Amino acid sequence: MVQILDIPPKQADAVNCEIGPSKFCPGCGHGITLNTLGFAIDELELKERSVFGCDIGCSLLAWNFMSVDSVQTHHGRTTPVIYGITRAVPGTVGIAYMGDGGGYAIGAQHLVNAATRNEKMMVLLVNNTNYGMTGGQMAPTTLPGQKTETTPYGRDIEAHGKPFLGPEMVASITDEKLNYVARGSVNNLRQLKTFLKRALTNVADGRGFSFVEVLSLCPLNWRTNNVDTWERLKEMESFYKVGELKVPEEVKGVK
Amino acid sequence: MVQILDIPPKQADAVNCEIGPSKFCPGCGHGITLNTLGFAIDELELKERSVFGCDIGCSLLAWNFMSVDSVQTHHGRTTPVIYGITRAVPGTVGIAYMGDGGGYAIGAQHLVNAATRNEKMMVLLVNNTNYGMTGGQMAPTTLPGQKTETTPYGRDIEAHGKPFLGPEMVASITDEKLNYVARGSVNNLRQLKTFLKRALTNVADGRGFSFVEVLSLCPLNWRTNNVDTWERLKEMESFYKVGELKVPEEVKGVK
Amino acid sequence: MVNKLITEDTKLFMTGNETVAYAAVAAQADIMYGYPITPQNEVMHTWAKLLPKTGALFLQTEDEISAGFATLGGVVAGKRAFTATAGPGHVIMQDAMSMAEMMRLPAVYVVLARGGPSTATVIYSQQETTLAVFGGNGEGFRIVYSTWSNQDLYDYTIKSFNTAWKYRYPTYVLADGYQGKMREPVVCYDPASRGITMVPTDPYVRAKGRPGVDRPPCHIRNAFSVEEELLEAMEDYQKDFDRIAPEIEEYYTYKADDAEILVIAHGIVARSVVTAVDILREEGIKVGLFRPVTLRPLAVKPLREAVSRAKQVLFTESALGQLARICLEQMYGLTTPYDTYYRPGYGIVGEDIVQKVKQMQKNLVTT
Amino acid sequence: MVNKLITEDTKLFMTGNETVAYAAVAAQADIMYGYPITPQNEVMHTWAKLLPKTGALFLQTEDEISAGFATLGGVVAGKRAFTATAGPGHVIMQDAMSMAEMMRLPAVYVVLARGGPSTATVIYSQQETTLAVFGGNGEGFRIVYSTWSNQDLYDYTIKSFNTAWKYRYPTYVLADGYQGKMREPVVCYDPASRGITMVPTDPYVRAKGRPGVDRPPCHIRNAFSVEEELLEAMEDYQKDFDRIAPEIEEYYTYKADDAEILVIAHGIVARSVVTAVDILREEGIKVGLFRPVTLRPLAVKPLREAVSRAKQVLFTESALGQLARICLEQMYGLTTPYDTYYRPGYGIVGEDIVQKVKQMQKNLVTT
Amino acid sequence: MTVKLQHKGMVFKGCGKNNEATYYLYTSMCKGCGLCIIKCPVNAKGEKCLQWSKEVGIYATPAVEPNPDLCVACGMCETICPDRAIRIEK
Amino acid sequence: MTVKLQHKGMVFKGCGKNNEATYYLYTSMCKGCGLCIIKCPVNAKGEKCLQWSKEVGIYATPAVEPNPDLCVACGMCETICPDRAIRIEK
Amino acid sequence: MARSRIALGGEGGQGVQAIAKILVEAAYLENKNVIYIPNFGIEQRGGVSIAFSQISDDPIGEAKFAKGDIVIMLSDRALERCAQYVDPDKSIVIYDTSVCETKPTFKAKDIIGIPATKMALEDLSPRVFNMIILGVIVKATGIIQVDSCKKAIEDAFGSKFKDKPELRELNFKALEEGMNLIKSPAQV
Amino acid sequence: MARSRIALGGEGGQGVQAIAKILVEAAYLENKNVIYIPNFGIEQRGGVSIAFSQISDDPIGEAKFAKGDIVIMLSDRALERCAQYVDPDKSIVIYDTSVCETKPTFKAKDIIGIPATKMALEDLSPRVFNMIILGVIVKATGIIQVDSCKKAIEDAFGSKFKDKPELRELNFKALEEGMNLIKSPAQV
Ligand SMILES: Cc1ncc(C[n+]2csc(CCOP(=O)(O)OP(=O)(O)O)c2C)c(N)n1
Ligand SMILES: Cc1ncc(C[n+]2csc(CCOP(=O)(O)OP(=O)(O)O)c2C)c(N)n1
Ligand code: SF4
Ligand code: SF4
Ligand code: SF4
Ligand code: SF4
Ligand code: SF4
Ligand code: SF4
Ligand SMILES: [Mg+2]
Ligand SMILES: [Mg+2]
Repeated sequence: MVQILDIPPKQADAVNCEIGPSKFCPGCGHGITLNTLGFAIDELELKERSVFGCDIGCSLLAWNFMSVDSVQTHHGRTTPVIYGITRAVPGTVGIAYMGDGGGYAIGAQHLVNAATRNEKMMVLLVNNTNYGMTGGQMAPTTLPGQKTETTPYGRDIEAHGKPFLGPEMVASITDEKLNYVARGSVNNLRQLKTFLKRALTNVADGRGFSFVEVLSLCPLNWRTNNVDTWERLKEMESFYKVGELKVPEEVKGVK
Repeated sequence: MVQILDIPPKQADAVNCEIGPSKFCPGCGHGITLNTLGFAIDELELKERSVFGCDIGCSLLAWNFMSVDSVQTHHGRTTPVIYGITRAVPGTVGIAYMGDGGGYAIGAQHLVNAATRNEKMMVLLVNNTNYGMTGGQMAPTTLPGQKTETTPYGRDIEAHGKPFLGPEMVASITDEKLNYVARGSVNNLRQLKTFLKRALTNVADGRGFSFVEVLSLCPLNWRTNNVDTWERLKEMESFYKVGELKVPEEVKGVK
Repeated sequence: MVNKLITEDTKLFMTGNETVAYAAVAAQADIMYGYPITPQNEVMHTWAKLLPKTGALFLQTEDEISAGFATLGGVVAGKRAFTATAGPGHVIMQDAMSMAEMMRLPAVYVVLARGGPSTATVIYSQQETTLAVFGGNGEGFRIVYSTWSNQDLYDYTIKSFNTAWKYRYPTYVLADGYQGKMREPVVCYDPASRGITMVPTDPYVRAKGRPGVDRPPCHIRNAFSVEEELLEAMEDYQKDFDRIAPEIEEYYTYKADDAEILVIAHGIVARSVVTAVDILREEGIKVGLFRPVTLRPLAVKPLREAVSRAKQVLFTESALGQLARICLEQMYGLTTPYDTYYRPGYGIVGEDIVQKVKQMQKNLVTT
Repeated sequence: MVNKLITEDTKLFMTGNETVAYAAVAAQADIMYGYPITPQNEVMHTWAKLLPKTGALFLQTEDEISAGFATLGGVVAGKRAFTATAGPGHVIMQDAMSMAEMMRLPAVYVVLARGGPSTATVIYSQQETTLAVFGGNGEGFRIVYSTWSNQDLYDYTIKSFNTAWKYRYPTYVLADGYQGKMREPVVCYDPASRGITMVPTDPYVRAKGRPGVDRPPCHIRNAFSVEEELLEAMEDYQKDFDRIAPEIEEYYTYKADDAEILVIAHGIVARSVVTAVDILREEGIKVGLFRPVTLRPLAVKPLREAVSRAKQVLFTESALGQLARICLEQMYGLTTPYDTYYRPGYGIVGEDIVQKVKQMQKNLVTT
Repeated sequence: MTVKLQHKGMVFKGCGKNNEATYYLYTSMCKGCGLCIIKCPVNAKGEKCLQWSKEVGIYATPAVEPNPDLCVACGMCETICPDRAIRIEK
Repeated sequence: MTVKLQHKGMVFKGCGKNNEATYYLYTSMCKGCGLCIIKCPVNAKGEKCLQWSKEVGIYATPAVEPNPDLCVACGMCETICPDRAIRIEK
Repeated sequence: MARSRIALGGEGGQGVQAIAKILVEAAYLENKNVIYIPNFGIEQRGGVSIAFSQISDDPIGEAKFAKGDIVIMLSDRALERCAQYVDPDKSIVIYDTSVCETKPTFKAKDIIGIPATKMALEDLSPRVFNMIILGVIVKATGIIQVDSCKKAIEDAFGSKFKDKPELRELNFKALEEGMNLIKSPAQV
Repeated sequence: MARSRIALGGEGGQGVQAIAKILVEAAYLENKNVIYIPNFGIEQRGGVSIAFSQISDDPIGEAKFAKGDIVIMLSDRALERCAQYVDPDKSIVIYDTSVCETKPTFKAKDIIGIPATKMALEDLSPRVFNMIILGVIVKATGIIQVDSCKKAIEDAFGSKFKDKPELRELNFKALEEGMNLIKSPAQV
């Protein structure tokens, strides 16, 4: 029944068709997010103007996943590399792609300062409630009670605090007129694509810093099967509110 | 007319009486802030339980200013040193003292993560709208149009973004029930002392992370005389709202 | 006080990373601060898992900069505090390490070298030697142990706390990801059973007594106003370091006494040298190993003597001459010719060294 | 395109920091990224002040980590990008520098060494030599120029951009805070007037053409999956480095040919050696200077020759033997005895060297 | 740029309400995560539309296959698949 | 801990509404910033209460001194002084 | 007995490291000198993962080795990457014919193809694939006793077995089936 | 002419570096070889600040020097810190008697006390204190012309002088008063 297929898989033009299967684990939300990003770039015809930077974290595995110009950086350092580029070549649609560890822990100074300085770039942050690449330790986003390698008895909010509210934080230091801030989920890809398109448009228009967090899946470290993986995502959605926090008037029309 | 005086200057017991004049410039807000902190510690009788950490920035000059146990750290790194201490010896009232550069630029990841993890410590941040120690460069807090060594033609918000809203940011990721967040000013020392006492009490009670930003003076780098120094502070106050952002019920009684 | 888990000698079959955690418990380390990075993660995982039993403390920080500085906080509070890291984490942790160097804070750092530079590879290399020994903007006022087995990791992790607190220089246990991930038997013991007394710690801040009344308040710093102060501090530190070096220096040799070809290697590569020495000796080739155990301070005299006795020297490392540079500085004046076998970021096996030595041997005979 | 400010030779009396900014303009550097730290601040201040005239770009980042990585962003975008830092900033910037090393990105770093370790002092030292040359978790695949005057700062800042873009190794201009803060006359020139063509840059990202249509998309990385890939990269880099080294190596000697006592020093300390040489020569003592200009790669052959000719060698630095270590590694096998005069973090003047040499001279005579 | 990957997989014709759709499952892409199975709206109604296959994907773990009689060719599985292993042509 | 700094300065008696207050100005502490002058509420009313002195502080710049007749001993200057150079005793 | 060197390579998800861990654990239970070292790519899953195990009566020097006495390859990519550990004269190579589409092209002392994946999928359960491989190794090397191996399995999965005793049977069955795939201890 | 080495030390706020800058600028205008290097503490204000200036007809080697031909000390702390730059046989020492409470205890070729601060406060303006010192140096060294010095002052304060021409007079007056404090060029 298995045969050679002449018709290639359907994927965004902005996704590299030459690499075959991604290097992500089975069922990983990174792949879902990036496929969606690819379609968003395609629909806005931004492939040529875009530069994709990936962090160290499982996002590093995306170093050749996109067919847009891509740079792999260091853990937490994708934001400065990208604004280094967009400052040098204004008009570039810079996309800094990172995990919750890279964005909220080791790279948080870059996130908040890029936001306040209104760097004209987009940060796309994958929240999988743990450090995926290093084998599943606590991340700032780990849910209360969640077991990870460094919270083997579950995240105790008394000891480790409450999960990190990234978009809420970015919203508190940005400007409704200039900045786009949202939290999406791989549970709703149509909505996620709209969020991504709005963020990209806001950058492409030269308006300003845009931020999208994506609630994602990490079945490997969650040790979940397909059923439980989706269940876990629902738990995340009940903790982290999906939606838009800042939407400049001009991008409201983008669907 | 000048004579030897037998009566020593009036100062808090928590301030070191052996060093004589501080190492700060004439008219510096650091001295004002620290004297006020000293009285707050005295009034709460927290001298023995306190550890004072000073950043590199003009706050480094305070390494022996207090008569509480003190540690000088690196630029931006006072927060981790202090929570390193308070984690090791719970019950310690850790005070991380830093400038706006140390707190909002190079050390922003520590600030936001200590806040979300609810580290039981206090961050006291002196906002003087520039990098004082290094000779007056732009800080995240520099006001729009303000001339500094790195914005010699004035801070252009299009290029450099808008000033950093620290307490607002910390408030967005902390918990009304556990955390104290405020912005004071050296213009109103009675109020500032109350803010500091509430923050200290909140930490001493073991409730959680507390944050006070102080609008301060830097006549040296502002190149202002005494009149203009106070005028500049008023400008700051019209941009940065002085007041409390998060006040746990339990500390409301502290005056 | 941290609970001991091991009171009687117990042989355990575990990874190097687990070993470090067990050893730190045995040393009654109070608190670990850390940030995840392969290949050291399991030090943290094991430490975290043991907490209910040990009653020790743990904090996962927001990055290695924080882990490094928080560790100094723990030390300043008078606790046996340590952290573990690798690669890019080790690079940025130099910020804190240089503060420890300046303030002579007895922090313990466990480094499991991975490939470099940059992110490179996640497991193995010996490319963090220079960084461990001379990293930061200072003069290498650190003590660095290089281990080669899990037993070593156990022994030297315990020892590092004592060295640090006794001499008040930051102390490293430098291993690599192979050692961290490798599983081999270790005899775990209570240090007391070996006559090892843990050097008592004492707090810099929150010491007994009221500050300013019973004792002066603690006032410690790393910034000086003028050059003269810095010069004085550096000269003091150097004098101290030179004085204590003979007490600290350690090295290991294997059939080095009559070796015509002396192989100099550290860490796990030295194990491959032992394998090679055995093979080569069987073939009648007189080879021996000199393995510096302390990379800083280096056991200079024994090194020079061994080199002088040999006809040829071979440096071999999974790096581009980082160990060699440290040794050559101290070997100046000697004339024994040397050759190198470097495999940056790549494992070296006995067979590699056998081949290399045979080739050297051939040259020796023909010339 | 950045506007030239200097088209005809112009003598200016300014500080080293100002000189660096002017030289970067002359080199048509497109963009500077930076974070304040003494003693390099005025590089940034001057650059910022000149912007309306030059039309160049500038970004003050949130820390040196960002400045380092943003510089790599600028480079990847095909711009002549640079940054300047010192001390603790230099320490944490190694994070980005090691990425540049791995990806061979032609970033230019200007380092004005200050006291170390840690915060130490704000002005001067030569304690960042090891850090500049071998910092990070790598193998020192960098090119490092050490200057000794403001004219040098002008010349080598220009040169560093060409070296970086020609050879694609990150390139350092290593000076110190004395040089940064020191005021002396500099002849500023348009590089073209000296026959210097600026090596053209080209973008890694956003190159001409549609990615995936006219050209492959840019896909550059610093992480490898397996050891073999890393080994291969390192061996390639080493081969390249060895090949180009002879084109890059520079050194300077002063009355070294017949010197019985050869003083080895770099940077501003070498100037004091010149003063001392003049004084000592007047007294009939045959002293000379060997000054490595490139600390990496080192001009090994001339160094060995000069050392061989001398009866004694003196290393002198405002550090504890950081230059000496680099040299001694390459001097192995020679037997000329050496002495040292180290003043970590402290200025060295001609008189100091005169005294030291006289003492050596005395020993030479008596033994 | 003209490197072409060879793809392998299964073809299921007759999917969709009017049997007009063809369903391609690339075994050379499928990692057998099963996310699609949960997302299939027909499955969600309790029917057995998208299920584990006997064929394996690239990791030698079971791939998936639709029941053409039930599949409404809604494209949900195609959209969600992290590895672009499903293609539905109408 | 028993190191005692020697303090120098000026003494102004008869300050305050009932002339009961004594005003100490430590020239060994005053850096002449003049912040206190602006904060003095009496000055603010246009009177000349706290003014530059002919005596200099530690940086050889003018210190300040109150006019005891006008000074209400409100303590504002004492509180604001960054260098603890003012002490008012009632 | 001399040192036995076993290199085992497969895809990230195939359980290569788990197999090796049980193997060395079993040898450790027999009081042998053992050392095991994993080697894996940067991907959490999906790269080639190799386990180097050594079992010996004498102390062991080098942690890794140049050539394996037994080299087991469980995928095409593993076949490619592990070829370097094969000594043309001394190594016994075992590979999974039901997964590998390519065939070994290198020389070896002996090359044995086994249909382990197929066997697991069709006759047992995909979950016990690694037990089959373990059985193959036990039999091929002949250096550890089946009983120690079972003991090690028990130690590793004890709690799971308690919940579902039938799992124990399944695992042991797979182990034995794996052993049956090899005719006699390889001459190593 | 040989090299003149001038060390000038004072408190952070006293304008020590500004004085030295004008001095070397003036020498530079005369086409001399010059090098100036500041040395300051970590405090923005309040530490001791030292300026090392060298003026010479020949190229200058060392950027700093061990002993100054002229060493000027403007505060007690400067007196303490700059003593190291005084050669007992060769250096001329100048210090401000109206600020320094201690007196130099070291040996020097000549020690000259001047009441510069007092003069500034009482006769001129505290703002031109540094011009007095500059005048002192100009006269004491005799290596630069007053005119170049005035030109350098003009270059430095040109715009201020434009706004307030009386400032120019005040500054030049201070310069001259400073010169008058020294009887004749020191023998250096
Ligand atoms: C400076 C530094 N510290 C630590 C690491 C190790 N490291 C690699 S990825 C990672 C965490 C990844 O977590 P996250 O950013 O959430 O991404 P994910 O893998 O979960 O997508 C860490 C800590 C590193 N590469 N560099
Ligand atoms: C890692 C590092 N980068 C830079 C510096 C230099 N530096 C010292 S203080 C300072 C800024 C101080 O500004 P701020 O934190 O606002 O404190 P302030 O002096 O204004 O009170 C800087 C950049 C340093 N010491 N360490
Ligand atoms: S570890 Fe988690 S985040 Fe990383 S690739 Fe695997 S599933 Fe995705
Ligand atoms: S520079 Fe500014 S902040 Fe620093 S001590 Fe002086 S006045 Fe205070
Ligand atoms: S088709 Fe895609 S979503 Fe479905 S199991 Fe395969 S990889 Fe997972
Ligand atoms: S196309 Fe829709 S109905 Fe058909 S298998 Fe996929 S999800 Fe189910
Ligand atoms: S008394 Fe205090 S506030 Fe007033 S001028 Fe002196 S130092 Fe400044
Ligand atoms: S006490 Fe009050 S009235 Fe008197 S000088 Fe001070 S501020 Fe003015
Ligand atoms: Mg994550
Ligand atoms: Mg500030």
